[in-house]
Amino acid sequence: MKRVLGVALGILTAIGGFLDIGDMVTNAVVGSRFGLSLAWVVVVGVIGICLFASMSGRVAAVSGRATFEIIRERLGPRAAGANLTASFLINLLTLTAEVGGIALALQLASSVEPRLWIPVAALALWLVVWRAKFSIMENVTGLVGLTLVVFAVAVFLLGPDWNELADQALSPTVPAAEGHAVYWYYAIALFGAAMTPYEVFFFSSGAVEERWTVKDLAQSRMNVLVGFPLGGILSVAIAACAAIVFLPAGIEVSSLSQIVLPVALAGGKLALAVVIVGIVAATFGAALETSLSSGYTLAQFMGWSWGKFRRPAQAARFHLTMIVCILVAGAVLMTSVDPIKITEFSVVFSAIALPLTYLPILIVANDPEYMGEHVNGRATNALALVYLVIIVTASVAAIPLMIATGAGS
Amino acid sequence: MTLPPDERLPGLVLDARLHLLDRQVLDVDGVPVCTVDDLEVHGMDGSDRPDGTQTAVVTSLLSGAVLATRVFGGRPPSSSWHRIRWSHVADVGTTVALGVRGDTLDVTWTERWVRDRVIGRLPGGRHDPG
Amino acid sequence: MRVVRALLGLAAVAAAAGCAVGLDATPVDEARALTSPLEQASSAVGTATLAAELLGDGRSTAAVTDTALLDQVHVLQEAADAVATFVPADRTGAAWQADALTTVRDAQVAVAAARGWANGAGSDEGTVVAALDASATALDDLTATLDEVTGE
Amino acid sequence: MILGDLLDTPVRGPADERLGYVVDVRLVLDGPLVGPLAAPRLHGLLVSPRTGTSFLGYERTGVRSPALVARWLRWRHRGTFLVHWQDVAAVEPGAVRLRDGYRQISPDLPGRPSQRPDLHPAT
Repeated sequence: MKRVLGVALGILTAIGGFLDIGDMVTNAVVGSRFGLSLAWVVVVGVIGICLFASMSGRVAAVSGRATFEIIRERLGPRAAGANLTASFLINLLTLTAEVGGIALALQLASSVEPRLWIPVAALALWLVVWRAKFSIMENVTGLVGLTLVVFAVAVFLLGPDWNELADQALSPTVPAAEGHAVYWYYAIALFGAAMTPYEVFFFSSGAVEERWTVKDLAQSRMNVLVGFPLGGILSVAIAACAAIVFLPAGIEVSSLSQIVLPVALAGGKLALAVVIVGIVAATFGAALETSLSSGYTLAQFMGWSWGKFRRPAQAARFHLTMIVCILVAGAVLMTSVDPIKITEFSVVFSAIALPLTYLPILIVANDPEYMGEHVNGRATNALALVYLVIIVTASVAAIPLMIATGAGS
Repeated sequence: MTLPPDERLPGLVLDARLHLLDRQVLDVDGVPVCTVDDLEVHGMDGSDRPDGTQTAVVTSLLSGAVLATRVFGGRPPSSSWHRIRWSHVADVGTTVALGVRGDTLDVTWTERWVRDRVIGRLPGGRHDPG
Repeated sequence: MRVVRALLGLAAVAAAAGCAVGLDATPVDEARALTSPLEQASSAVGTATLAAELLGDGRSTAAVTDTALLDQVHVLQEAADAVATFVPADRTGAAWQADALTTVRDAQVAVAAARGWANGAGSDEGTVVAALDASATALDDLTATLDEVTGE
Repeated sequence: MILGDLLDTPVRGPADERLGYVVDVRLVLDGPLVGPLAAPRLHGLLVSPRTGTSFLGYERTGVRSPALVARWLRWRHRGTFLVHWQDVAAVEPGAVRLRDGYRQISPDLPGRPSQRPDLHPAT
């Protein structure tokens, strides 16, 4: 049992990072418009986040230093400050979207207007951040979030034409109704949704919270190799559900309520209940990750005391940051903005800001002063350089594509 | 072109930017205090503007307002510097370790203010997470 | 550097947009401008039909179907706005616009009726689904007419 | 003086020629013993002929990986040298001036601190 719970950090990070509101919506939109012809991006994203998270987890375990301390130290205050500003805003945007996502998921369960759920969701979020132990938080949300496996089950129950799905996934072509620019815009959005920087901030800070050391390196690797591929498989399953049910009917996904319909079609009320529980857990997990990440990034940049393992009074500015962020997110949502729209922007901005977070980790993972004998091997570095090129390309291409396609419309 | 090597030096060598600036400062209990935002330098005679004619040493780590000027340029008035005297520094590794408790230092006043005025007053703020 | 590139991209797009406005709209452009909201409406009606049928088969809960229908009401509102704010260049365009407005409004009525049924207000599943189907057919027919013009 | 006054400042030779910019300041812990550690003495300035940021440290340490990043940063900072503090004639706002007959020295770190436990104070 301890072994099973040992990968909880990876599962929570992946469930909250991969299957947050942004990912669920982006994958379903992509599935309904492009079938599985963008599934390869999820594979690229999963390998990338595995590589990136395993480096930051290793740095955290060996040196005890979390990601943003390293970003500040290697990039200096100016570049790191720019990265902090971007990461913090993206994080706040994502937190807002997640709190909205919790409210939307609760609306599916209750048909009560999301605006009424927002204060409840925000308060619950703060209570967990304020009082719950880190290990309880990650185990509960991670395990409950696992119910999203029902998306994968639904794909089988829907009895799709497997040849056609395999064909879409393995020999991807741009569908006739869509332009190339839109295709690549969504490729970047999916990539950004898979490799959101907050996952890495959370994972590396979580490793420090759990006091991982060199002895836990194997566990860190397990966490990465179990959690993220699982998240990736479930993202593809969400896209597949949409591709099976919506693509032939010419239906375009624009809301969370549509995402659960294929599951209801496949498995009836029971499956529907399970998937709603899963979505609430996943969006709640992602909201926890993003609120903690907002505290982690700012506190680590400024050198403040941080961490849930301390009493709130022992990490006062860290907790104050999170309280302010949760309040801002709630206030923004009360203006009735659409969380789905917010999430679409936040995944693309994630892709833009990624290089500034990725490069320092790559460099420190090679620095023997931090890592001793645990520096990157040759194979890791070769792969890491390939990803450096991919990440920089995606970052540079994102804004022109966003403008040229009117954000994918 | 190969340059002549430096003589073997009799003490630990640190490059300021590489090894000190922007490093995390931890107090004697391992609690984060601040980051090293800048260093203050004095001549051996106490001069504030030393040059090569006399030995100059680092006297304090600085934190606080000097961060903003390192980001945006300019120079902060010395009244707004928060100093940690070098005599408090116990070790320099991947972090800078102090030999004193962070609470006794000026630089943590905002942390103490937020704790005493806000976080410590909220219910449960002074208890271990349950 | 990235900023420079983004600005160049922005300038290029702005120039392109400026040209597009300056040109006279052809019937093909007009038909295209109307197809997009019609497709949106058709997607909404499709979703509504699926949600209603799932409730009828006992595979979905009232809350989920209600939420799905509500979301589609919003989508239809967007489509209706897009059609209503369209400025036709000639009589053919005006006729297309009138047809499109009627069809989208019919779709709104059908989805609203479905939502009433989902919340237990009169009617029955057969009538509701039949109305949605009729609306879907009308939307498809009009889209097909416009597609002939655009040649897609 | 704070280090911020030195870092990124243009460096000029005795004949007012431009030599580059201060990218880092080398300190040696052999000053007066003021606490558990000796005070860091200003040993010299690292001068890079091009402006820019040298923080990644590749041009001074033995780290060679990841190869692409390391090679690019080394290339950007080619020609970086160390001058001793004794060779600094004046520190003015906006310029560091070197004295006549200053010497350019290899910028390599004489030994990484982690490899020189003999230099850590006994604790």
